[in-house]
Amino acid sequence: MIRTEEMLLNVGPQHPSTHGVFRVIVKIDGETIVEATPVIGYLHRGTEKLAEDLTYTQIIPYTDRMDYLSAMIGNYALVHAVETLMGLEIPERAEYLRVIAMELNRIASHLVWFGTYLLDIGALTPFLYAFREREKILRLFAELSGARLTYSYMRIGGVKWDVPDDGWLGRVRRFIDDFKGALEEFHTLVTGNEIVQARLKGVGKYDQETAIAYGLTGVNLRSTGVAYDVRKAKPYSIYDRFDFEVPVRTEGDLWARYLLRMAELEQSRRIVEQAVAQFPSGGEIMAKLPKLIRPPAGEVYTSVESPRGELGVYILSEGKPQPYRIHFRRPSFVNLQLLPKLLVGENIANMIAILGSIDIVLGEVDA
Amino acid sequence: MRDWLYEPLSAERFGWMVLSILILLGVLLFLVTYAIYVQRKLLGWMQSRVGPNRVGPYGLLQTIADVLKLLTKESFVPTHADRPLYLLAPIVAFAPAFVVFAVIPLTDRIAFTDIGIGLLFYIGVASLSTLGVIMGGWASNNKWSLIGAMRAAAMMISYEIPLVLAALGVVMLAGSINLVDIVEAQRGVWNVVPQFVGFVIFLIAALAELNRTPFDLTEAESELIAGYQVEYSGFRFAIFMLGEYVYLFAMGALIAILYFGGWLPPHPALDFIPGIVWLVVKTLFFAYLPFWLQATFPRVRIDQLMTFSWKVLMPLALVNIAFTSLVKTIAGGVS
Amino acid sequence: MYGTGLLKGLGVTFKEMFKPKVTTKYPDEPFEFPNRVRGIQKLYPDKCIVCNQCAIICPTQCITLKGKPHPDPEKKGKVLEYFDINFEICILCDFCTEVCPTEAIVMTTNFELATYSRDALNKDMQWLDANDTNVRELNLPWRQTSSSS
Amino acid sequence: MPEVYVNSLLFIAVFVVVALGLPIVAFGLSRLLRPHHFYREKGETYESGTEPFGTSWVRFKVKYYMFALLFVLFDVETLFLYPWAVVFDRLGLFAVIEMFVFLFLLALGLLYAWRKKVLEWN
Repeated sequence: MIRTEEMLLNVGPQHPSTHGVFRVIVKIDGETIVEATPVIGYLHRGTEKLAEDLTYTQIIPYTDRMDYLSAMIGNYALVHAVETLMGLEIPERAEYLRVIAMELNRIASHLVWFGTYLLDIGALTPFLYAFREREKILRLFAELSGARLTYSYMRIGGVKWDVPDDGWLGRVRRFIDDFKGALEEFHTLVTGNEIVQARLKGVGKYDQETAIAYGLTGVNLRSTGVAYDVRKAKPYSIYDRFDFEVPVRTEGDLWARYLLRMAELEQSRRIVEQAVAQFPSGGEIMAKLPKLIRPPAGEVYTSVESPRGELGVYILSEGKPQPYRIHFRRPSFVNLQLLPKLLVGENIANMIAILGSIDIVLGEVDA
Repeated sequence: MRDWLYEPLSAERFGWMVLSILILLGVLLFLVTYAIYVQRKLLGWMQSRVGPNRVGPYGLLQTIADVLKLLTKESFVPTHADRPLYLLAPIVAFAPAFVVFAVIPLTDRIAFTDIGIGLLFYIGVASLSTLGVIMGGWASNNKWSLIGAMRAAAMMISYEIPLVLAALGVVMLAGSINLVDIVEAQRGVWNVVPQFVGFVIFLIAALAELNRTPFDLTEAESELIAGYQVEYSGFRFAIFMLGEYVYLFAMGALIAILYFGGWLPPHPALDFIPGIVWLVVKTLFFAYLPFWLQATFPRVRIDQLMTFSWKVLMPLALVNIAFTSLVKTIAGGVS
Repeated sequence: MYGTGLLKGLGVTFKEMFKPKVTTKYPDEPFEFPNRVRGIQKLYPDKCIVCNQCAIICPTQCITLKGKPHPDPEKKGKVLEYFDINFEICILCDFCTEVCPTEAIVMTTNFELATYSRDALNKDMQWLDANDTNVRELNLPWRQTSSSS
Repeated sequence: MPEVYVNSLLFIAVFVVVALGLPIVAFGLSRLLRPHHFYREKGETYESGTEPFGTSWVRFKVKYYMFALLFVLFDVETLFLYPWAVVFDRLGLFAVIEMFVFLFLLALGLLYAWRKKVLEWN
């Protein structure tokens, strides 16, 4: 055999498919990856450390910027932890608003994943279709919370704004109905496409043991056959009132993860549909709270199901307005740990596809 | 003009021919300019967008503005690049794409050359432009472009043969490699009907030769950033692009000639429309077809591409040849 | 059959060509935001009682303000001497307008902040006062819809 | 040689000259129009925004090496088919059968390569 040389190649931080400022140093032999070393931290802002000097309310905008694609869920993860620590009772209307916002946000986040993922494997158009649909959600969010990306919508004890009284729920309803058609269009355009199937099937496989050993959550775990979804496993908010499924597949490859995320779009759609139908006609949107939020001393860990997996928040409180220590279990960061192992032996095209299928958000990885 | 070729050449006729070649170049440059515009418009429309609309009415001057921008853009050679090869590569990539027009007859009367081996000349010269891509990719001394260049070579060796074999079916039907004869042989029925399998193979192979989606592996924006073009800027980059688009039209014209009757109208009743119009219409259709595919398909992987070519297209093309020769032998009553 | 998925996909993109486009004509036509959108703040210097709550709640400490005694010695309280918002670090989180007891600082839906220098992003009292277009109608939602405070 | 070949070759030469001339003229023109501000960092190759390490001129592993060998083989063989394709209906049944033998051998070669797993990427 002819002796060939290995070559070190920087993929990122300035690369179209690393979804932000992520860098992998790969050692390639031909196009085959022999070794991959991820380099993270380009977007590190020290959120956890900063939060120690901020009041609980002030941390909310920081959670927006961790997983910026699902800021609603980031907001909720924080306020949920504080509320659990304080033992607050949340008004029902606020809970419904939160669930509608979170599930719409999950749809928006998965749409970004869908679009960019297809862009990664070379299809240009699904990206724009996905963003066209997402734009409608962002519009709804702008009407609800006043922002398109960094919502800061949740407050400890409730939500900032009530439903806009100009028929916002009706617009959500209409979007949810229209979205069925959009999903069908996506499936016709992409899921049925033989090239997509050829690209995704059997690539980037890992088994259940590996997934559990690496602490993967979310779709990355569910693609190996573990039906673990925080919304079902440890129900929070009012998720126990809705009828939805946790899609699970057993292949553990890119195709399974693709189909699961597509199925989750449909499940989130169903949840919003039910939440809008059950929406209480009146009531408060904020619980009764002292002016200065001062949770009792103690510690709490709560987790929610973010689009990327289990988003956990740990708070150690000393009874002061600021947390003594706050830690976010960021699913993107945890899921990313498997990457070096997955990449070995793949070629460059597969590398991009595998990286995309883990669905990381660099704001969250680097926090 | 074609009959001039059969007589001794006078200086005057030579002048006219050179002039018409220059006109052809001008027309091609115009077509390329607007192909890019059409591409962007089509992609825009297919993606719920409006496409370019800022420069000039309906954005018609967009590409011209882009060319002017590229013309005045700084362009330099990377310090560690192989300078001569780096400078030569865009020329090598562009020149063959234009030279192949020499053998493409525009109608039965208008042709710049009339050589017996037109088709072979086309295939042989056109594949040279891959060489430019490989040269550019290698000379840049950039790892991305190197991978892009290697992919270009891989694609060339997988799709050249299906392309040639598919075209063989047409040659058998016409009994000639001369493109004029091939078109004339389609007076009755266009080749696309008896040679449908060959047409599909040819189309797929042509897309791969053109590096068009779903076979745009050498550029692979999301994987190799821009592949072999990474280090090219300014007008050197523009010439690469120009070559690519001129080749697109050359391939469009070739498909029109081989499978869709070239300048022949779909029905003899439509004979009053000049042949060149038919050829241009058909060429434009096949030149714009890749844009539609580009809007729809993702990219295949290099190993899938090669195995698809060798395991599907190759056997299919061989069967097609065998079948065609059998049918023609039986139908022709060869003793 | 193998290949039908490809053809169906081509059908989707082809049909899309004739559907209405979603592009907005942004610089030519101003982008209309819903009324709740958080844009650049508008300040009513006269209403401000220099309670400093906005500066305290600000998560990024982008507000600096200082009061001076009321020029009219008859009246108690303070008036603003200066009030700056540094839009380099302001994240438009809406907290300052939320805590303001007199609605002296409110949000507008203006959002265009691009400048040629960083220093130009440090906006002072006069500038914030003059920013009086598209002022948000409803600024303190809790107090309107909730009886809790 | 008949006139047509001389003339055709002449015009192909004109085509070649024009095709080479256009980029050269364009480069010259753009050289006059474009700015020249070169400094060392600009001359570095692009590697995702970090300083490149090492050269790219290594002994790159060409995985499709066997494909390339096959390509040379098949390309030459397909060329042999062309003259036959032009005249086979005039040569009679014998030529067709002969070519079938040839095609069969070609297909056999492909099959052999296939079974030998040469047509696998890995």
